Formats: sequence, structure tokens, C-alpha cells
Amino acid sequence: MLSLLWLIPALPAAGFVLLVLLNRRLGRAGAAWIGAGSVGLSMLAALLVCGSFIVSPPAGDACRQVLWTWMDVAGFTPAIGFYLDAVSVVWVLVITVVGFLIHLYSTEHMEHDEGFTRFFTYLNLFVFSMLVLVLADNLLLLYLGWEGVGLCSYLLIAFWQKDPQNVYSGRKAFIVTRVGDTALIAGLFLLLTQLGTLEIQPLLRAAEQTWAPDSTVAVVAALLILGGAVGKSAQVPLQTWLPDAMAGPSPVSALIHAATMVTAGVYLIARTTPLFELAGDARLAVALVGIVTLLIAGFSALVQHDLKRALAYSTISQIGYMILALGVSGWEAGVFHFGTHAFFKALLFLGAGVVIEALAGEHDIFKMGGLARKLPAVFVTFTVGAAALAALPFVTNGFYSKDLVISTTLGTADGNVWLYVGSILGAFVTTLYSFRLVWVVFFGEAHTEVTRRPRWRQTMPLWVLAVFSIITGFLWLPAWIGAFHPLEDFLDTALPPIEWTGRYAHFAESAGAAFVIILIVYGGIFLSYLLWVPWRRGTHAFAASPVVRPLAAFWLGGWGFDWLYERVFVRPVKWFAHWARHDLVDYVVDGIAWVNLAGWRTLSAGQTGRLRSYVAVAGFGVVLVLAVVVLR
Amino acid sequence: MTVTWGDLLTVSPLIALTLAAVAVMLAAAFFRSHALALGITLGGLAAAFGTLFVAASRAERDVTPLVRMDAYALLFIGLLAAAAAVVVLFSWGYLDRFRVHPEEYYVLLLTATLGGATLAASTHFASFFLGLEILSVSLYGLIVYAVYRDEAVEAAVKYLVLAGATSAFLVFGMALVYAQTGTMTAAGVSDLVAGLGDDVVATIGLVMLLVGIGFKLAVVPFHMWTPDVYEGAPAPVTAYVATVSKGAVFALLLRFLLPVSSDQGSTVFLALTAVAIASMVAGNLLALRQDNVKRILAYSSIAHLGYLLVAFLATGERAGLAVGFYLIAYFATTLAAFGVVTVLSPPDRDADRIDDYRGLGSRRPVPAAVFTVVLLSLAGMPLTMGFIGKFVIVTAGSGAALWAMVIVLVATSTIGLYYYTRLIVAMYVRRRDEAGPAATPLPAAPGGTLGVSVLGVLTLFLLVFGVYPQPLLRLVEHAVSVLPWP
Amino acid sequence: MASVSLEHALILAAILFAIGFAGLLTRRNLIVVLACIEIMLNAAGLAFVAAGARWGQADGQVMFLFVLAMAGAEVAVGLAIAIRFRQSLKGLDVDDADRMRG
Amino acid sequence: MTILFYIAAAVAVLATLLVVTRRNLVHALLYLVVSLFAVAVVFYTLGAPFVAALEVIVYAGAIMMLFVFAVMLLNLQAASPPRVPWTAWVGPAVLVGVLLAEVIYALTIETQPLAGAEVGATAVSEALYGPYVLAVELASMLLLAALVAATHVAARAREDQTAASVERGRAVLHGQGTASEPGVIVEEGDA
Repeated sequence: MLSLLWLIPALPAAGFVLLVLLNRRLGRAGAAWIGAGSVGLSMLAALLVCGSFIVSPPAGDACRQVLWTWMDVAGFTPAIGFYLDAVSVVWVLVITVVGFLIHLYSTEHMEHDEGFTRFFTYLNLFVFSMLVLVLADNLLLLYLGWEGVGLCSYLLIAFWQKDPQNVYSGRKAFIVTRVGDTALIAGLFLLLTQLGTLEIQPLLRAAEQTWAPDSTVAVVAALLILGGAVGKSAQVPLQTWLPDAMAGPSPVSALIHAATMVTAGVYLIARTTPLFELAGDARLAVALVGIVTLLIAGFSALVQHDLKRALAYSTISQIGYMILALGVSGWEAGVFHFGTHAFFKALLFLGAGVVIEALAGEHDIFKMGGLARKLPAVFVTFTVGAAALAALPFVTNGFYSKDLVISTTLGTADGNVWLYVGSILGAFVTTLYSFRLVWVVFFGEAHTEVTRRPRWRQTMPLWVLAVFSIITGFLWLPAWIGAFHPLEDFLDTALPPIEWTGRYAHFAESAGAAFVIILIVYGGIFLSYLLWVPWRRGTHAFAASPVVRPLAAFWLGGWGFDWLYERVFVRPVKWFAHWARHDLVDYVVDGIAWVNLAGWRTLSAGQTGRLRSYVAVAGFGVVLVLAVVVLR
Repeated sequence: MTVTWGDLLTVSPLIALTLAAVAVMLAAAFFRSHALALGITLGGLAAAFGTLFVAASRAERDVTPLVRMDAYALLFIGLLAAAAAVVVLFSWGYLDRFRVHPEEYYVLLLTATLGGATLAASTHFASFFLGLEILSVSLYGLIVYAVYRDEAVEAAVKYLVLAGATSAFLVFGMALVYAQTGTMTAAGVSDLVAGLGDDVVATIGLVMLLVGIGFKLAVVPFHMWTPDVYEGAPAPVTAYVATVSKGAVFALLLRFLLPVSSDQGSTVFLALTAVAIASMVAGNLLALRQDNVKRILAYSSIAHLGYLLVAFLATGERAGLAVGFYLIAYFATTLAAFGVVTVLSPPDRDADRIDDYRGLGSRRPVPAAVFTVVLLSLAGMPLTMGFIGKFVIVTAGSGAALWAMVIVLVATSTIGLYYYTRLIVAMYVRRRDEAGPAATPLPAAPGGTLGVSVLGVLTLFLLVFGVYPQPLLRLVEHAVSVLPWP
Repeated sequence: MASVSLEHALILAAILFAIGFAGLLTRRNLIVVLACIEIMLNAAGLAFVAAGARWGQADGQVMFLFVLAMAGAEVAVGLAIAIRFRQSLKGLDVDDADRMRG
Repeated sequence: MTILFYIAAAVAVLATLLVVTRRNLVHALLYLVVSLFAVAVVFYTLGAPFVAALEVIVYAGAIMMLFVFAVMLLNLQAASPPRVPWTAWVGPAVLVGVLLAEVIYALTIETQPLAGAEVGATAVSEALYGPYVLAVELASMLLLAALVAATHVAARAREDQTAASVERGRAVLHGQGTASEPGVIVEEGDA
């Protein structure tokens, strides 16, 4: 059964080729069948292969399948080969299952779009590239998939090209992630030149054998890989592209910019775990990137008006959790949170897609409202998703994974109190903004008429994802609930287990720590209810007021929260919102573009068309070189 | 020293090209026919290609001190002949619209290829110089072939004056080297380079010699003519200028100046480093917001020759492999790119404005798809030959620790991505202010079937060897292994 | 006979070469530009003859012959193009040939 | 002999300077002939009588003849560009001066003797038809290419003598005129 591994990426690839070749000869139905069908078959293949992998693990708990040797240059022989272990199993299952559901959803969501076939062409290419990325057995093939998903992301963000703003967003995504890609490519060459191979497993073994722990070269290599991950996974300081990426259709946001592609950075770090184990400083950097990102993005999410932008910031924030977990050596916790997040975040985006569709393209949450009765299916599933995002205790998968992540920030040797407190704060903010969406969108007065209701191809994926958003959490129960953790056992075959050796490990693992989170979550949900249901007007006034202090003092004075609230909450939010709006990173990108354009202008002006100036330039060059010759 | 029958067999590819040129000319004297000229030309090129195997079956040998027919020379002669054949196939439909007698065109194409082939096999200043001049003089005629076009005349004047002037530099440099060392052979020049030390006169000679080479390669600061000539020359000729003339000179560069890379502190090495970096930067920047497709390709070719110089400056056989493979990839992509321009060109001008390409994806899907693959390959996207080419260069460059150049290469490739995607976007994305296809739609170019099928073959070549480059890599490796690597 | 040193012959060649190059940079008349190229080529040929004389070999003179052939070829095509240039631009000013730029 | 070299060298330099500075085209070309004669003498003093003769016959004779033909053919005097002001010489003079200084400096670092033996026509011929025999064949192809190219351009140019015929040709190319047979359109314009 494992020999069918190649089929998993080959099927979407075949779908892509068919869609390209047949293009206009296919009707919408044909394109839908090929587009969604190829991914569906790929999902079946993935279930078969991964199922047999889980049931009867191959020797060494991994299987490798080499199709052919790509090239043989200077002793460097990258193979077109696939590698399946526990980590890639998790990703492959998520990609194919979520991918198929989103394809199905898209057949209805995009049915009146003139670019229907084009959409599925890109989407199939994306699934293929993503599968290549996670199945690659060498870093070069991985990079191939890495660039492929980047290209698809660009094409799909700019899918509605008639609006130049969308094209701009696509380009921004492409360019910003390119910054990370450059770091990654540099990292790959460093690894290649230092270790002589890019084949992942031999490379990691070689790194362990040749590099001393915390040696500079290991740290640099790990940091360069982190650079690539930061770009792709929209982490600080390269996070700015993701909110703009919401210009694409909602299924794209769900599949690419929530569930799969943006977690490629998490995958990359998890895949190169031994490298990061060698580099303590790099791990610290990973953790810092994670914690800073999750806080910044969390606060940003809190003040967004655009439904999809709010979800985008929450994605950034949740990936921040995954990265944070990796940074404190909670490798498996990061992977777990990836798995749960993929389901509930895809669910949220798909739900948002239905809502936006139902309201004829309205994105502003304050123009929605009262949708609970009109779109009950969406309401229920969206609430499940939001609850999972907020880590509602016991019944959602988000609770189990986030609890594990937060515990690791305290419980492992790399963890510390500050990271713990930060991640708790982040969890609190998460509950605020996730339920804010629920209250504002589904409760209160209706501001916009519902013009369209979803049919089964849209609601079915929502229900399935909602179910997954609940049950996948039970794959890894915390120790104080019971000893049921099949996922942990499975991941142990590929990743180092979490070692509870930190100073506060005992507390972190206990029910006490979970109790803190439970408290935070319930408190957050309750507070968000108060803020956006009964006190909504006050909250608005409060947020809008330029001089918050007197109002806040009067309004919240009796509670004693006013002072804390203003200092810890409003000001930083405003500051963060301001910061995020001005996008410091944009200036850097614009600056690079400006320098290039200035170079073009100068050089182009030199191309006068005049022969004599051409001769003069050549003569000047010769004189210069000869001067060096003579003077040396 | 006498030339034996065996020697003649060894140089039979060169003889085939010569005879074909004479045959086309004689045939045209009696019977003016485009098809006949095309047939003889293709036959001549096929004969040159076929006789490569005759030459290969004989032990590699020097025929007089002037030429050496080894695997290296044969590979490049084959490449040049194949490229010339592709240009000929593109020219068929193009010249048919051209309304001037096409026969001389084929004579000049064959003599130019002879010049290039001579360069590839050259081991002596005399064959170097003559090969270069045969190439140049034939190109003057080819560039100005559409004599009724003012741009063609302008381009030809620029090319002629600059080629003449740089040839003078070249000869002066050769004379200085000869005056200083008494040698004119490739081996002698290589020895000289290897033990150059601080021989100022010989270094000046080498630098002046490099002026002539640099002009043909169109690297900074000898690049200024490139966009004008590319724009003014007929599209198939531009393809020829961009590939055959550069490839032949690069083959020669490796043969004469191989040891330059062994001393990274020498003046010549530093000068070439500066040239490579300047070419990568200037070429990519100049193309940035250019609106003429031929000029974009001209500027990008400057950058690509910069990349090739990086490969040349890396040490060892890996560098040879990089040069050889990258050249083949560059040939295929460039030929296909100008092939697209050729196929789309209406009778009165070349399809070189970016506006001509707007909405091409829907009007002419096949050329548009080919152009997309070509541009992706030029940008170095994986699964195309361009990527493998860039990859072998970067491995060669980092293997020789040429970090500055490798970094510039990677950084400027990113700039390149901008204008390549700009073209792709122009072909597939319709702007909002644009009602239908291009405001002045390009008249349909008739008789492009042959050209389009050749384009298909080239695209397949780019993709197949992008996914499975192994056979080509082995071939190049075998060919460059005969050079005297340090 | 031997009292002329190689340097002086080469310096003469360099001077002639430089004058030709200066003319190339300055003059705008296409015919004069072609003449300047001839001067440069001739100077390079002179350098070759001098170099051949240093080694007492015929090779320098042989190379001069090839330079001569090349100069002839260059001038033949150059003047033909110059005739066409005059028709196209109504003059011989090479600075007028700047319609393609940028 | 030495003195002859220096006199000829001085004449060559002077004449060449005049070539590039004279405005009158015919004068400039005549100075070029003088310069070439002087270089021929230099060749003679360098022990190369064969190329000295060729310099006179081919360069000063044949190639210069081409120039004169071109001048006569086109009435170039009338088409000459405006006079070059002396300021235009400053930049090129500096650039070239530096170039020259570099080369001369390098050449005077060490002194090399000349072989001193005359290399006559026989030796040159033996070399030419010995090791250089392929080069001679290549040179013939070079001349062939030049011939074909020049013929093509010049023939077209002659046919297009008048601007009107060019315009007619264009009109036909753009499909406004009558195209009877592809390949001979431009000739048709003259007929």
C-alpha cells in the first residue's frame, strides 16, 4: 500500500494538467469534476497510504520512495523522491482532507465566477505543490514545492485581477515571502556546502555528527531556515502580507492562507528538528518570533472591522503559537496545534465565505448582525470554530492543543515564565476577538439583508469540519484527564518527545495549569459578551474616544479595571493598530523597489542611442581596468 | 606542415558549412528560389551536424596549430549548428513576408555559423581573429538585411562601428601578447595566464583582448549596443546574435583563458569579477520598466552573460559543466523567446511592443504558453532548464567561494523576476481600462505553422531537460573534461 | 637595423591607435568614423608586425595580412551601409542615429 | 635606418592627427593615404618589406579607393555633419591620453631587442601556406561574406535611390499598393 505514495501528489498534478490542456473545452461541470475529483481521489489515496502506515508502520517508522534522480552535479544528487513519516502523515492527511472539502465547497462558492476553470487549475496546482513540499525527501524538492505554493498563492490572491488592488495584494504577498525565501535559499546552500547533501535525513544525521551543539554554523543555518519559515508563515516581521492576502476568494483564504500553506514554515522547522536541537540561540529566536507574533496579531485581530482580516490576524496569531511551541522544544505540541488549527480555521473561513456571499459581498462585521436565525447552519458551525479558536475547554480541539502549547512554554527546559504569561495573555485576547466575531456577526440587529442561502456543497464541508474541530482534540488528552494520547505516541516515532524537565514542569503538567487556562477562556468569553452585547455602544464610544481616560474612569471606575484596562489594553491596541496599519516593513519593501527604479532610471537615461557615448563607455571601462593593471 | 585527407575528415563540419554557403550562393546565381536556398541551408547544417560524428569517431587532433577538433569543440559546433537550424526554420515564414530576396540571408547565416564553429574549435589567434570577423561581417549583413527599415540601418551602423573598434582593441591586445611572449596559441595564452604575475604588458594585452570578447558577449561596459541592435535587427537575426555569436565566443573564452579562475587575486580575475557583477546588476535594472520586448530580452541577456561569467570564474570542471549547461539552456530559451517574437511579427514591423502582447493568452494561446515557459525558464523557475542552469552555476560559484558574485546573482535574479512576470501578466491579465484585446491588434502573421511547431519542440526541450537533465549534464561533462583543467 | 627598439615601434602603434580612438570618440561623420577604425586597425597591424620582428618570425606579418583582409571587408560593408545610412537619415551624422534608446 | 623610422613615425603621427581633425573629407582621406605610406616605410624599417608593399597596394591603394568612391558616389561634402567645436575634443583627448599613458608606461618598463633579421616575402608565404593554410581559406570566406553583405546592402540602396521609391515600397508593404509577386516588390517600385 505504501508504494502508492506517489499517487497522492500525482493525482492533483494530473488534474492540473488536464485542466490546462482541456481548459475551454470543459464546461463548468467538467472542471468541477476534474478539479474536486482529483483531490478527492488524492484524499482516498492518502487515507489508504497513511492508514496502512499507521496500522502497520514500516521499518524505521518511515518510508522512502525514489522516482528518479533529478540531476547529478558535483556529487550532489537530489532525487525526485518522497519521504513519509509521522510528521508528513499529519500534514498529508490535513492537506488532502481539508483540501477536498474546500474543493467541494468551491464548486458551489465559485459557480457563477467567470474564472471557474482557472480557479480549479490553480487550486489543483496548489494542492500538488503543497503535497510535494511536505512529502519531499530532500530540501531541494521541498523548495520546489515551497516556490510552487508561493506562486499559487500569488495567482489566487490576485485571482480577481480586474481590481488592481487585488493584483497589488498578490504581488505584495509574493515579494514579502520572497524575502524569506531568499534566506531559505541561502540556508540551503549553507547546508549543502557544509554538509554536502540536501537529502533531509542524511543531512540531519550529518549535522548531528559534525556540528557541536550551539556552534555558530548550526545557529546560522537554523536562523536562515527560520527566515524562510517567517516569510511563509507570516510571522513578525514578515507578517504584513497575510491580511492583504484576503483579497482572494474565501476558499483560497481557508485552504492556503489558513490551513496549509502558511503552516509550511511550521512544517519546515518541525522537519529540521535536529538542526534546531543543535542551536539553542535559534530556538530562542523561534520562541521570541512566536510570542511576539501571537501577541501583536492577537491585538490587531481585536480591532478589525473586516471579517476576513480579523480571521487573518487570528491565523497569524495561532501560527505564532505553533512557532512558539517549536521554540520551546515542544515539537509535538506545535504539530498538534497545526492539526487542530487547520480544521477550525478552515471552518471559520468557509463560514465567513458563506456569510459574505449571503450578504452580497459585505465584509464589515458591523454591517452584519443578527445572522443566527437566518443562517443557522453557519451560525452553529462558525460558533464551533470560534469556540475551538478560543480554546473552549473540554469540547473543542483548540482547547487540547492550545493547552498543550501553553503548558510547554512553562514545562520544558527552554520554557520560562515570561513566555507562559505572554501565551496566556494571547489566549485571553484570542477569546475576546473570536467571540467578538460571533456576537457581532450573529447577534444584535440585522444591518444587511440575506440574499442567498448555502446549499449542501457548502454546508456539508462546514459540518464535517465542525465535527473534526471537536473530535480531533481527543487524540491527545492531557495527563490529568486520562492516559489517552495516540497522536503523541504516533509523533514520537518521528519527533523528540516533549520533555517535562523545566523548573515549573510539575505545575505545567498538572490540572492547575489547565485550570488557569479554563478560567482565562471563560473569563474572556464572558468579557467579550459584555463588551459587544450589552455594553456595545459603550465599547464603541470608548474605543473611538480620543481621550479615553475620563470616560473609562467614569464607565469602568467602580470595577477597578479602568486603570489596568487603559494601560494594558487600549493604548497598546491603538499603538499596535497604528503600527500594523503603517506597516514598517512596507517601507523597507518600497525602499528596495525605489532603489531599483532609481537604478533603472539612471541606467536607462545612459542608453542615449548615441554611438559615440557607447564607444566612450567602453573606452572608459578599458581605461579604468588598465589603470588598475598599471598601478598594481 | 601539410594537411592530410585525415585532417580534412576531422574538420569536415567546417567544410560542410563552407560548401553549403557556396552552394546557396551558386544556386541563387542561377535559380532564385527561397525553398531551394532553405533546403540547401538546412542540408548544410544537417551535414555539419552529421559530420560531427565522423569527426568524433577520429581521435581528437589538432589540424595545423589553428584548430583542434576535440569533444569540446564538437559539442559547441553541434550546438551552434542546431541553433542556426532553428533560426533558419523561424526565418522561413518571416522572410516570406519580408519582400526582399532571401537567398543572401542564408549565405550569410551559413558563413556566420562557420565563423562561430571556427571560434569553438580555435586554438590560435589567427583562427580566433578570423572566426570572429567572419561572424561579425556576416552579422553586419544580417542585421541590416531588411534594408528598407530605418531601424535596421541604425542598428547595423552601431554594431559595425563598435565591432570594428573592439576588433582593433582585440588585435592590438593579441599583438601585445605576442610581442611579450612570442606565442599565439591557446595553450601558450593559458600558460601565460597561469604564470602571469606582474607582467604588465602581457596583462594589458589580455585586457585589450578581453575588450573584443566582451563586446561580442555584450557584458558591461561593452553592452550599450545590445538593446539597439536587438531592436533594429529582424527578429530571427536577433535570436542568432543573442545565441550563436555569444555562445561561440564563450566557448573560445574557456579554451583560451581557462586558468584565469585559478588565481583569484589576479587583475584579470578582478576585472572579470567587476564585469560580471556590473552585468548582472545593470542588465536586470535596465530591463526593469522597459516596454519593448526585444529590448527587455536584450537587457536580460546582458544579465545572463553576467551569470555565465560567474560560472566561468569558478574553478574546475564544475565550472565547465555550469558554463556548458547554462549556455545550452540559454540557447533554447533565447531562441524560443525570439521565435515567439518572429511568429507574431506582421510583415511591416516586429512584434516587439509590450502592448502587442496584452491579452495574447486568449488570442494566440500557444505562443503565449511558450513565451510563459520561456520567461519562467529565464527567471530560473524550477522544472525548467533555466533553473538547473542557475543551480549548477550557483553550486560552481559557491564551490569556488565566489560569495560576492553568488549573492549578487541571487539578488539580481529576484529583480529579474519582476520584469519576467510583468510580461506574463501582460499576456494573461486584462487591465480594467482595457475594453478588448490590444488597442491596435497585431495583424495575424501568416504562415507561422512551421515556426509554432519549432516553438513547441523548444518548449518541450526546456521542460524535459528541466525535469530530467541528467543526460545533458553527462554530455556536457564529457565534453568539457577534455579541456586542460588545472 | 636593430637599432629601432621594439618599444618605440609599439609606442608608435599605440599613438596611432589612440589618435584613431580619439577620432572615433569625437567625429560625427560616418565616413570619418570608418576611417578612424581603419587607423586603429592599421595601428594594431603595425603592432603585430613589430611583434613579429621581435621574434624574427613571419607570424606577425601573416597576422597583419589577415587584419588587412578584415579591414577591407569591414570597409566594404561599412561603406555600403553608409550609403543606405545617408538615404535613411538624410545625412552622415552618427549622432542622428538615436531613434532607438532607453 | 633608425632615423628613417623616426621620420616616418613622425610623419605618420602628424598625418593621422590631420586625418581625424580635418573637416574637409577629401583632405582627411588624402592625409590618411599619407599616413599609410608612412606606416609602410615603418614596416620596411622593421624588416618587413612584404607587408610594406602590401600596405601601399592594398591599404593605400584598394581600401582608400573604396573610400574615395563612396565620397564621389554620395556627394558627401553636402551631407557632412556640422563642424566639431574644439571643446568636443577635451573629453576624448583626456580619455585617450590616459589610455596612451598607461600603455606607454607599461611598454617602457623593460626594453626588448628586435630580432634584427629581415623576414621576407618567401618566409611569409611559407608560413601562409604552411601552418596558416586554413586561415587563408577562412579569410576567403571572410571576404565572401563581406562581398555578399555589401552587395545586398548596396544593391538595395541603389534601387532605393530616391525617397519616393522607398515610400512606394512601403506603401506596397503595407498593402496599400499593388503587390503582384512577393519578393520583387521593391524593384517594382522603380519600374
